[in-house]
Amino acid sequence: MTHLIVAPIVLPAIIAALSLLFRRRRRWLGAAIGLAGCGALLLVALALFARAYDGAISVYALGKWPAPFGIVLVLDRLSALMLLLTSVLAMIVLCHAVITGLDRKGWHFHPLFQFLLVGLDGAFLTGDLFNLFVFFEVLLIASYGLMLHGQGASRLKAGIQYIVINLVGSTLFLIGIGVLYGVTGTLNMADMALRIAKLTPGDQGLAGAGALLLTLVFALKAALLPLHLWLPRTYASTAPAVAALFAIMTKIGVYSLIRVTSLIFGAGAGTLAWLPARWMLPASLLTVMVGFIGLLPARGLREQAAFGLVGSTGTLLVAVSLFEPRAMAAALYYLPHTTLAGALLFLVGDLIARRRPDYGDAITVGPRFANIEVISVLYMLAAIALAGMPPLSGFIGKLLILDAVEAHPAAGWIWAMVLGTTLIAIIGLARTGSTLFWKSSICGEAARPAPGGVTSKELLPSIALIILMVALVVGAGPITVFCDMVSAQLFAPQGYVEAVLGKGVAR
Amino acid sequence: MIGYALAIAFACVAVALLLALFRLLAGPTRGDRILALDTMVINAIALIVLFGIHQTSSTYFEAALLLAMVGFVGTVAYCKFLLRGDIVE
Amino acid sequence: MSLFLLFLLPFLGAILVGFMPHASRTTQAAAAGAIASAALVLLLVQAPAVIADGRVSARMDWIPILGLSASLYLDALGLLFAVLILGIGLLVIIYARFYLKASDPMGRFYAFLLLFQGAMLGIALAGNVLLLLIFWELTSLSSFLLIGFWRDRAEARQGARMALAVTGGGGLALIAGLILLGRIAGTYELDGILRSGALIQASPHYPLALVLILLGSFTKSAQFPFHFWLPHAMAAPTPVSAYLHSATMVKAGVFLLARLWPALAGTDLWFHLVATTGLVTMLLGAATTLFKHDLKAILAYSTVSQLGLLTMLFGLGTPMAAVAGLFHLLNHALFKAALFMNAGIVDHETGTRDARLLGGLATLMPITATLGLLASASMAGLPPLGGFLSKEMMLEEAAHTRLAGIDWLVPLLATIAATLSVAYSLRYAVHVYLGRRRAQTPLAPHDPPVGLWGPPALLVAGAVAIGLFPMALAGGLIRGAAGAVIGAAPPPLALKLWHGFTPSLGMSGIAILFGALILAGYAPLLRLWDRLPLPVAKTLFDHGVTALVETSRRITLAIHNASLQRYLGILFLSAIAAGTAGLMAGGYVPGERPTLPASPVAIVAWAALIAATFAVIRAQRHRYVALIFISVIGLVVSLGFIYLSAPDLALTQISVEIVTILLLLLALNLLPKRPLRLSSTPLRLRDGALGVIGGCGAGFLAWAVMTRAPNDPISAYHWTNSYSGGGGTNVVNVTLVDFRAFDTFGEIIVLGIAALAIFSLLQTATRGASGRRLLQWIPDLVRSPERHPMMFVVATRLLLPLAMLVGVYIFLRGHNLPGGGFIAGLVISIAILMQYMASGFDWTDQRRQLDEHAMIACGVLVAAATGLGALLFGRPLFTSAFGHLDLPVIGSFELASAMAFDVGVAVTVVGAVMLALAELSHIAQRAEKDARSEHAMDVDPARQQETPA
Amino acid sequence: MSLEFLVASTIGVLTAAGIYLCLRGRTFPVVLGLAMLSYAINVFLFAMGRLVVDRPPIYEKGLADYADPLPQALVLTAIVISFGMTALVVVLSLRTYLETGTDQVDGIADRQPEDGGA
Amino acid sequence: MSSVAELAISLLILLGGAFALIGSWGLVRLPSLMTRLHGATKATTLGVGGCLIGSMIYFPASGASWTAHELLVTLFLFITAPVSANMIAKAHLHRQRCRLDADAADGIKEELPEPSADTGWATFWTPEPAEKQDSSAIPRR
Amino acid sequence: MLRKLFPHPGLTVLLIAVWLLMLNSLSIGGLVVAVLLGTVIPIFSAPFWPDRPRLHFGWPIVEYLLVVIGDIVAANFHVARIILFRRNRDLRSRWLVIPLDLRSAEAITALAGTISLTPGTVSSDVSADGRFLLVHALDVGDEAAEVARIKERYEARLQRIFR
Repeated sequence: MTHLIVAPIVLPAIIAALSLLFRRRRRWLGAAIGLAGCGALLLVALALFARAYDGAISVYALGKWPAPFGIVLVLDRLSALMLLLTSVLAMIVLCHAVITGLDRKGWHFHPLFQFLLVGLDGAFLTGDLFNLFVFFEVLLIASYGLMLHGQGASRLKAGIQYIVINLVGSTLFLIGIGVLYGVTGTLNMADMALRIAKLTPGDQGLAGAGALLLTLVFALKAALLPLHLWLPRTYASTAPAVAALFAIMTKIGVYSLIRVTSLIFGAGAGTLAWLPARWMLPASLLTVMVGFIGLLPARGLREQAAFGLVGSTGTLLVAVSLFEPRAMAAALYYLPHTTLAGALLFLVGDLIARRRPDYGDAITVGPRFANIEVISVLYMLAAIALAGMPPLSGFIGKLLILDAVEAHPAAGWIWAMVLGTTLIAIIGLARTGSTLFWKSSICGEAARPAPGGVTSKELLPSIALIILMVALVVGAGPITVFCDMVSAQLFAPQGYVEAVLGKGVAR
Repeated sequence: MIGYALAIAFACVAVALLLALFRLLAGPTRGDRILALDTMVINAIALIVLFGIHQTSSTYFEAALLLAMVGFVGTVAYCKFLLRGDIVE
Repeated sequence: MSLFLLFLLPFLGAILVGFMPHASRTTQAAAAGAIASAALVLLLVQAPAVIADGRVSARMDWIPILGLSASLYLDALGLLFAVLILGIGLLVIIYARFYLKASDPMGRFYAFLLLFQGAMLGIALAGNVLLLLIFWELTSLSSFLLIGFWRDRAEARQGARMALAVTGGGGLALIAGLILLGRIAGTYELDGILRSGALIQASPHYPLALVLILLGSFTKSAQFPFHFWLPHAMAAPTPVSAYLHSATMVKAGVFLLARLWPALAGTDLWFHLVATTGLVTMLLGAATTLFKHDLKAILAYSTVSQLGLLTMLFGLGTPMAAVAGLFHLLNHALFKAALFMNAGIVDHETGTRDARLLGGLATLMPITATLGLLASASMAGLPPLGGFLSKEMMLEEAAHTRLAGIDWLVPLLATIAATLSVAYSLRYAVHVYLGRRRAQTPLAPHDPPVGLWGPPALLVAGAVAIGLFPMALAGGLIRGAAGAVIGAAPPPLALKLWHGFTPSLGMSGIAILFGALILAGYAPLLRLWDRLPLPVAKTLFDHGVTALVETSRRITLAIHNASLQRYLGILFLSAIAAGTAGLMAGGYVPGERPTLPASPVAIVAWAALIAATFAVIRAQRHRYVALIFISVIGLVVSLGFIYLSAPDLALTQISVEIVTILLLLLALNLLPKRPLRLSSTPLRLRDGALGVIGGCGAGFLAWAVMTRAPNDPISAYHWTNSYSGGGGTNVVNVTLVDFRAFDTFGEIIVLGIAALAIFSLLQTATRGASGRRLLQWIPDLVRSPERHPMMFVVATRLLLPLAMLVGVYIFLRGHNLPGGGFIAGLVISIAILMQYMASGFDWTDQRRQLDEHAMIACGVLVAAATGLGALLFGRPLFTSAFGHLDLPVIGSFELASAMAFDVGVAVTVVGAVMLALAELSHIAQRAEKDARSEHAMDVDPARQQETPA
Repeated sequence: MSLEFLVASTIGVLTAAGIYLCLRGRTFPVVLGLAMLSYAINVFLFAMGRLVVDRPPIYEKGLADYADPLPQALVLTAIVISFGMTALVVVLSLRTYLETGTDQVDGIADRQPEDGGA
Repeated sequence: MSSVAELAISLLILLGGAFALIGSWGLVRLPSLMTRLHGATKATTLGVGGCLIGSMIYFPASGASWTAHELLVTLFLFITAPVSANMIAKAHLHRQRCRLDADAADGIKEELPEPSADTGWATFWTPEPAEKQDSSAIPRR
Repeated sequence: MLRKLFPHPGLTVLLIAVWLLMLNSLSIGGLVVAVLLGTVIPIFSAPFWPDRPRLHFGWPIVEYLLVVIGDIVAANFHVARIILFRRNRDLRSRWLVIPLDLRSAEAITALAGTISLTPGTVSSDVSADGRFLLVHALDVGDEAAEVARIKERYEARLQRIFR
């Protein structure tokens, strides 16, 4: 089944169109179509993961046009990993949205959701720079739609910022692509990697400018300081289930940074080698700090989760920015963790907010609410995960990162920042938990339940996330081995290039 | 001969474009600006036609055709806005 | 394997107990107790092997890449510690059953307790320092839950958070320290690290690693200046205090010192850091203890002091001191746990813990008093109890230790500390149990049931027994443990009451004497103490946290000021910086491609564009006028595309332009048309400067690329294969629908999503605040009464079919000549939009036979199906096929699958554009105050005839 | 003056105007600024195929001189995408104005109520 | 190409260019919007018309295939241009009547003739005065 | 049935003609497509054009077109002279009110269009009852004569076409 590679893109697109067509039918039909689509996508992602696992790089030339001329989809370990992560998260978040009835709060939740998956999967799979742009736009505009889902004044105001900033980002993306095409004459990333290496000195500066502009755009998506400014407010105003899905959105920036830097501007790029990496380390260290510092005074759970997401993505970027195999492997282990942890915090925040409609997700003392015991456990686990404490996978991830950067000249800074911010996160999250669960338990009266009513079924998606994180811990051995293999594949881009362009072209 | 004629015609249309630009910027009324824009569109159509002759190529006529249609819609929309505020009601 | 079982048992128990919230209290206690006993039995089963072989270990790979393995390592030190953890844990479980009130959720308590027990056991058993870290932090987390167990008490919540912050924070330092240590040693396995002490101490990273590890250890063991969390953790239920602060959590730091002793101890740095800290803590804790009145506070500060003692002993670095430390660790666990339980009984039965209110309880609670007196005697170091033995050893070690070049300093300070400890121990005994009753206690005191006094009685019995038969009871264990700590054969060990007349005996005597004297003169001393301006650690800590939060808030608000302008400004600045940095990194050489001459017409058009751009900026507050200028820019850009050989682009630009203008006009109707000026002149200058720099950058990049020769672009392939491979001569279109059809697929999805998002945005616009605002909306223009001018309506009626024809034509020729699905879709949309504009929304809407949602869906489906069609033939997605079809009579047709794809594009475009614009104009209707018109034309002569005015 | 200079300066001026307008404090100029930026970027991307006069990329056998079709295709995609985005921003800014009664995006309008709640 | 055809083409082109120029010149120098409208109409009709006819002759004359697209452009322009002019005039009438533009001209306020006693111009006057209606009752589509 | 299939026969003919003009060639295939489009498009657009005008095809239309084209050319030169050589203050621009005999919107639009296409006159508005046309003239000496000329030259002919 060579054609399976296109399934993660085409399948959600068809599902989206179908749920659009059947929008007037019964309510459950839309949800059923969406869930079935997600389930199928999960299976596809698993199959692709299995295929990529042994290191083979599958290349799919769309339209049968040979590699640098047409668009190719490339499935390597990294993309398979990201696909799997996306599908899993999408499945869980969609379940949460359906159970809590979020999909009925506005129009077109299911088509937008599926279209977002189209964009995400496309971005992870494509081997063409401009195609990457297109899928970025698909996922962005779908995210705009989802972000505004349900609406409300603050969401609208934050939406304007989010959209305008990302639009400018897209503009910069195009400038970067344009310059790179103008200089190298190609759009295929593998081909570009070859051509960058052979550029004349006069062209290198331009290619460098293009490279850094691309980096900037990816950094914007990954919320790297100082380009993270849009994220807290956006995520804090988004419906929590949507924000949970958005946890993967920062990762798409990270993915692109990894992909483009390691493939195109990697060791083979002559004077431009690792150019994007040079600025990333200080920026990501600051991101970690600003993210976790912002978590401390946050007024709402979503705001706190958003800042936490910035911080933990920063931690991830710290490891990525070294562009060193061991650190990259550590980052790749941490990546699914931070995605799941961020999503979990948003979902738990939603559970809390739904149970005390008069207080919402504000971090204030409120009355007791239904399932407070279980939710407090969930919150504690989410907090532990986000802060990177044992026994959940964040701790292992942090250990891996700390261990991997030990030899780096900036190790001291990294350690100080990563560990120091962990403390801040612990303090901040403990304050929140104490306010929400301990103080609140004093209040005599029980909370007025949410208008739609709440069920304990709602807890299942969050529990699923926790189980996944536990699985990350228990299976850490094989998973880290796999991450190491992913990292090895990334740092040997010849394999990628040869898979795309044929044997013998690379060096 | 045609070459000279074309050159002169190009110059004429170009100057016409500039004159319309003047009216566009100077106004004074909004109607004037709309009129100037409309005239510029017409001049642009003329330019396209002349360019087509110049290059002996009929590739560009659709652009003229489209411009004729679209320029009209634009002008009307601007006027409708002045008249009613709402261009679709 | 049984080691793993042992280590997992408490966790399993925690889960078990956690899942039986509805069971009776006794059942829950029994379950917890059974778990703890089972673990204890499992542990003791291992004991002979440990004593015999020195260790028992088990190992399972976990994360080989990291060097983190699930390796368990039970030696005598671990055994000693584990016995304390499990043994005292069992007693605490029993005690708690009787101590906790019926309203306290017992199941939760036991779950937390077992969780904590598991974590502690993990520390004791961990054979890999990374594994140890995991349990280390777990103890912080589970103790957080235990301390905050009475969640409705503010001091419990604060105490829990403080403990978590301090111990968890120290744990973070420990992470760094242990990783460093492991990297120096080359392994994270404990035995590997312990074997490479010389290597470690020679490493340049040793001091840093040591400091970090000590930070972890000191915070956990409440050493000065991190000691303050411990007294506040007393807000926990007393069983918790008995467990956490006698045997377990606080001992973890000391345990770590002992555990890493072979690797770290013995250097000057170690000595100075550890011994000094221990000494200071011992003194300070003891002094503070003396003047506390809350029984639990007395015990807490005494714990601090005793921990200082332990720390100092391990800091001395001599094997004998280590032995003394281990012995005292055992003794302290016994008497301190007993004392906590004892204090709990007093609290439970009298209702108060204030030493100033109590007194003379000996007669009322004889059993409790006996236990309390014996345990405090052990704490005071009175013979013949265990405490005496270990204190003797401590004084002996102190007696020959030099600090800062002064021989008498350590002995003196140690004696003072011992004196103070005698004093506070006696105070506890005397002021509570002896003398006369000082006040009426809330409850009438009497001895508790056996469930409460049984556990401390066992502990006290242990303390007495060890004092009497030290070698028999503890000798083997201590010797084994000492061997494990030192990593070599321990010094000959003689635990006995009578050593002869040694300096330590003298010091001990002095301590007892002066201790009694201090107690006698307690009242004046207390007054003196109260007058000392001592900093209160809690206030400092609270101030610190408040300041941290406040600073964070300031920083966060200062950075995230919700101003789009700032966010964008930073983005633009970063982009400029990135571009510049990239250029600098690679260097720039001017290109040599010959430039094209600019014709006068081009210059005129250019001038028009520039003028219009400036006009837009000038007119930005006159929004309507600015729109007209924007149109000029669009016009010139389209002309430029035509001139520069891009007819497809020109067509697209022209048609997109008009739709955008319509959209903006529709929106502008409801937006303020002439807003106030917001930004000041300096701001505008700044933004202008940013704009100019950015513009120069973009212009320069464009110039630089345009003036250099293309680098063998891949489009040459597209050119040569367009007709032969793609079946069309318009290479741009073939690229769009064939070479890069996938891009186009994404592009129509973008358009479709945009329309859907717009639709769902506007669907709710008529509700809520927005709906009210629409209802109150007053047009800010004076409006003409005529809505549908006759000439316009008639013209559009004729234009609609014509424009649609043009649309079809542009669509069909797209493959070979400029045109294509997108432009066709736009043209058709414009044609229909013209109807909307001319004849009004309602009139047109009734006659329109489109379902835009379905169109978008179908468009995407058609495009996808075209792509998938190729799969049926075993070709990759979006592989196109084309052929010439000869039909009789009609002639030859070219059919390409790409055209079907283009149909999908066109359908989506029409659907998306119509959905967005129709919905937007529908919103404006809400604001309309006039009656809606059913007629297509306001002036219709035909109508006038029928109904003469 | 060369054609390249005209195009480059056009890009520069449009970009500058776009940046300036984007930095205004209300939604409408921001939308205009985005429109300007998208003009600039379209021309920019197009210019990356170098400038060629009157050689539209319509295939004729043997013709070796043609405008690079690929950037044109890219620009087409970019135009469509930026159209969709612009439409969304326009509607969103209108919708926000209707909901909140202000079209300011400088953050001043939202800061006041939040300070009290802190 | 025959010289006659060449001459005709050149003349037509020149004519077109000249009229486009004259129209725009009128746009600049005529005193008021209504008079300027006349100038603009000229550019439409004969300016573009001349070029189009020139082009229509040129292509067959120069050996290229005959195209009729010029005719279509003309058709479109002839349909649309009067409507554009009409709408501009209406907008102008409206704004002048309501004194919305700064410098009033064309005597629209004072000198505009009225059609008859029982009716007015559509831009200002409507036969059925629109009564207020509860606009919240808009039916959904 | 036939009415449903060809709601606007005139339109169908026009579309077929336009299609063939666009194709630039006369082939059977093209003709088939033209007829197809000429049928389908009016069916779609028919709802938007409810009352179709009854037109008389034949000589009157041709004659009308010729007259108009002639007038356009002549008027162009006339107006060009005014623009180039007449001083602004000598302009005799004024408003004309043309009472209408035509009674269909399409016919009035055609008349108004013709008036606008011939330079020198711009039809600006109709009266609310559709019986008068407001025309602005650039340079007219005698209002009544001009009105009469328009009525006679254009309106009369149009009345013959739209019956």
